[in-house]
Amino acid sequence: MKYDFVIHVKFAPNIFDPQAITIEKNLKKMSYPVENLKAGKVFEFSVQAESKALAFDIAKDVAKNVLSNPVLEVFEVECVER
Amino acid sequence: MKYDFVIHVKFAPNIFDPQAITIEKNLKKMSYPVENLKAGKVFEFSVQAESKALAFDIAKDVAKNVLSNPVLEVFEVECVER
Amino acid sequence: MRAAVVVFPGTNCDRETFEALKASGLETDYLWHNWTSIDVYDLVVLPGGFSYGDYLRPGAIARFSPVMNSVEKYVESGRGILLGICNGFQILTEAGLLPGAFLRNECGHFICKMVDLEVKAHEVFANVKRLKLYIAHSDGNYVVDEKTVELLEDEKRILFKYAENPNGSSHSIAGVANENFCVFGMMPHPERSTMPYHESNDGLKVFSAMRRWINAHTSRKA
Amino acid sequence: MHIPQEKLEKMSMTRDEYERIVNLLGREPNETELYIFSAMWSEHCGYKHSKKLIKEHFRVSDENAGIVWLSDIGIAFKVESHNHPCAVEPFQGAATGIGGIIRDIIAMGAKPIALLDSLHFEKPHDHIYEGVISGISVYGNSIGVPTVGGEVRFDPAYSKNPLVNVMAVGIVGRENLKTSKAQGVGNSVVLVGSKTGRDGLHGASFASRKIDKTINDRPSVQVGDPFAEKRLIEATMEICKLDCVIAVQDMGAAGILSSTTEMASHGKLGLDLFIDRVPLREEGMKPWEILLSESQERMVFLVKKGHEGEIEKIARKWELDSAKIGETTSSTEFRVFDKKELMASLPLSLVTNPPDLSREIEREYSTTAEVSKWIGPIESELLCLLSNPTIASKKSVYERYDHTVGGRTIKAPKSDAAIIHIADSKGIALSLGGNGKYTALNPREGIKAVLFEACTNVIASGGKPLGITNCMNFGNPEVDEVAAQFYATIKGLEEGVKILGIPITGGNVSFYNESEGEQIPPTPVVGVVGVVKNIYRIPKPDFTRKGNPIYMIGRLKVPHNGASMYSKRKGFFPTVDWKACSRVLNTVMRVISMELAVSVHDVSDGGVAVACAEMAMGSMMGAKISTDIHPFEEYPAR
Repeated sequence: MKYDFVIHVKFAPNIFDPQAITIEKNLKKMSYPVENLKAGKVFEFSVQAESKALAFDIAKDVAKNVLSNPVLEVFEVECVER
Repeated sequence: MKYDFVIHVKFAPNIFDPQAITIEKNLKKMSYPVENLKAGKVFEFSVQAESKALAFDIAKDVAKNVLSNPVLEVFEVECVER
Repeated sequence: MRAAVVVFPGTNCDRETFEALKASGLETDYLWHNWTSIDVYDLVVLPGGFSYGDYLRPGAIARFSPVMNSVEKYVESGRGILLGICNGFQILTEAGLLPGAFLRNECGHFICKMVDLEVKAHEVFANVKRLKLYIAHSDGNYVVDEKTVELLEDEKRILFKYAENPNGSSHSIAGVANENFCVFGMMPHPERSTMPYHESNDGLKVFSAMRRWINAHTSRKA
Repeated sequence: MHIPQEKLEKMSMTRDEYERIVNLLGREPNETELYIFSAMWSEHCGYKHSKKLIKEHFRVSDENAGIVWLSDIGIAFKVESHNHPCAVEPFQGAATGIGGIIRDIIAMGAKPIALLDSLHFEKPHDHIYEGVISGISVYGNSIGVPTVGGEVRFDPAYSKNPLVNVMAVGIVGRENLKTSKAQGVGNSVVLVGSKTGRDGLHGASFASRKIDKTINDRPSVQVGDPFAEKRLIEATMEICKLDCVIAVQDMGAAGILSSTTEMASHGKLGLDLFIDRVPLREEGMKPWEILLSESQERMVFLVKKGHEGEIEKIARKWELDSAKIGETTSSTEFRVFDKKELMASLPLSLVTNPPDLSREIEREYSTTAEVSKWIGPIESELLCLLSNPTIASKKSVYERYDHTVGGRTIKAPKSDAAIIHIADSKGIALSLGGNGKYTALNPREGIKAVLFEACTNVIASGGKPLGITNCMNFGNPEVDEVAAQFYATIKGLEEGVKILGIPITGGNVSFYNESEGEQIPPTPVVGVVGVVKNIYRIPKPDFTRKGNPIYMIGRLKVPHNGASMYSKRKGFFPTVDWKACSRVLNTVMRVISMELAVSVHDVSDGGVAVACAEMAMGSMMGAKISTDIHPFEEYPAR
């Protein structure tokens, strides 16, 4: 069976993200009233597995070991109904 | 009033994303049963505006003019209840 | 004949671009990115580098710099020639002054090496067939839809093609011009091949072609 | 002394260091003062195990970087290590390593024009290798300083402790040269750069866990912003041209604390700091966090009283934060204020002079003079050596570095030393390298071989060595064997420098490269800057034309080198006549200056067979070598 997943990867709260700060500063300069902008990544993929639980474990593994850097980032795994 | 927004920026369907292809290839090499992986960006920010509608327009403007490149990318704007 | 090298926060190749323009006989000034009057110049160059750290997308923030308003007016009025090199080319596509956009190189990382270019726009580059220039970029994968490629081919607006495609660009395109040939964009760095101690001097051919084109352009407009 | 042992350990301070502080102060230090000593008396900032030894054996200035002169143009250069951060987070560790060494160069008022890096990994393409290479690539390329040379070596000994040494080179006119020595009482200490956050602090484990539940336990890693560094480089160049700037200092380990106290103590002045004026990025930061924070891309300038506005104007142009955070005083005290409240008051000399722990442990390392012969087929051994990742081409690495930005690069990574244009027909030659196998087998002779190798690379490319810098990568200095290795290396380097007659202008030491009690091999890395009188008359690195004869200069019949790449058996280091080697190098320089040689290449890893193979492959031109010299033996100055 195929299960679809969405993985959100963000910087951990106390980690400095120069890109987000630079984007926010320049949006303000263009007079957009924007505040505490955060930038992150999102990955979508499908997993081939017997059960949803098994697929979920695989997705979590992928997110933890490959798609995110545990020293700097946190991630969320979401199973999307087909 | 402050309104929180989440902007998803993804490659348009016809665009061939080399990074996603490479990530998927490596995952398969590590024998993860993963298919059609897509990679995208997500931005979170709050907008200062009188009404939710006005804030939504501002967020859409930011997403359209700055956070995404129309030649390559499509975007979705989502207002997050506080 | 006067040239300007625009400097954004994060621009890196301004010094050697300035030296290359001077070596090609052009009186050159540096232009800080919030400068607005550029009509005194016959050639305006957006040099290579990492404007605004390449954050968000290469060129995505620089395109909103104050100088870009006067650059757009400069192009509309046909006052002179605008040349975007590497990051400069990316800024021009983000600003919609040139077609297409840039993705991460197919190999997934930065490439810095000498490449062979086949010259396609013979009108602009007279009798030059091939050029050896350095490329140095991580997002040089030029993407443009097929319809636009046909248009570019028909109107001979493709400046160069890579002999061997180093980054996955569609149709190996390495440089393009706009409709009336007063805006040029190229990913390779001509300014790194102009001095006697450089590996190649083909960069001088690019800058001298620009000079000839300015003369042809202004006389055609007059 | 009722301080709990557990707290001392958290401060990585020994009990007798604590007692020494209490005796000299005449009282117990308060919380902020304790953090100040824990940072300033750490090995990382205080160099407790090396400072005295280095000062005794070398005349080294306290400036931010060493300098050699080409008539009126100064070449500032230095090498630094960022080994431990790279073991934690390879990408950011390498990136911030580049940022730090670049700031040492601009602190001299010099414009950075080249970077080199010496990397030691376990094997190619593991996650540390990929992280470090992309960190150097992203940060170095983004600030527009070309990475033009260095080396990548592989050995299982570096699996848990990768070595990432980065060398930066800059040019400065005599009139723009800056010092880190404070002068004049009442002058303003002005910070310029990014805002300050909790980067590099050890999270809760450093603070007392009970009170600070909020700070999560993850050590906040130093994150680099190359875009801010590029603006800081440009801003510093402009600021250094102002007459009101008296001294400049880079902010590295223990950020505001170490940079300001070093600046003041170099000038024998007192210092008052007002940490409430530091531009902050995070709320609720404690005084000790502001003092010790290792947020990146920040510099400190000592400015004539009343001229702070000129600095702030330039900082604004480059969209950088700036603030007056302190001033020099005529006392000998170092005082820290948080608004009006006095948080710390200590004798400055006590803060900047931690106890000396260097140990002079003698140990003999023998050598062998027995000449070695090669019997057996050459092809298989040669192919095996050429496929060894330490020898194999590093094209896949250096093509990820922008090695031509700035337009000054003449000969980049492919040649023995990088050649960079300075002015008219003058250039400089740069090399950086180490050899852990040599220095592990014999620290005293091995460091001389590393020094000669770096100089030979410069000479082979057409340069004349002018100045030397080094980075000492060693294990835990409290272990006798490591202390002995360090002492032997210091003496060996001193002897080598004397024989060559080339000055050492600076250096760096990285200790505690160990994991679970296992020490890395002693791995000193040496950087050399040489002058190239005429950049149009230098030899090529590869073959150029058919029919050219191939000569070898240097000792032909050499003893077996137990640390050679081909050597399977554990032997000794060869007995080397270093004076003769020095004469060989002078001869090679004369041959090159008389333009008798079209191309020159030094014989290093893998011996003469590999050297010839490299020249052949570089030019895709074959060569016939007939000799009874040992094809794979490694010996200095050949």
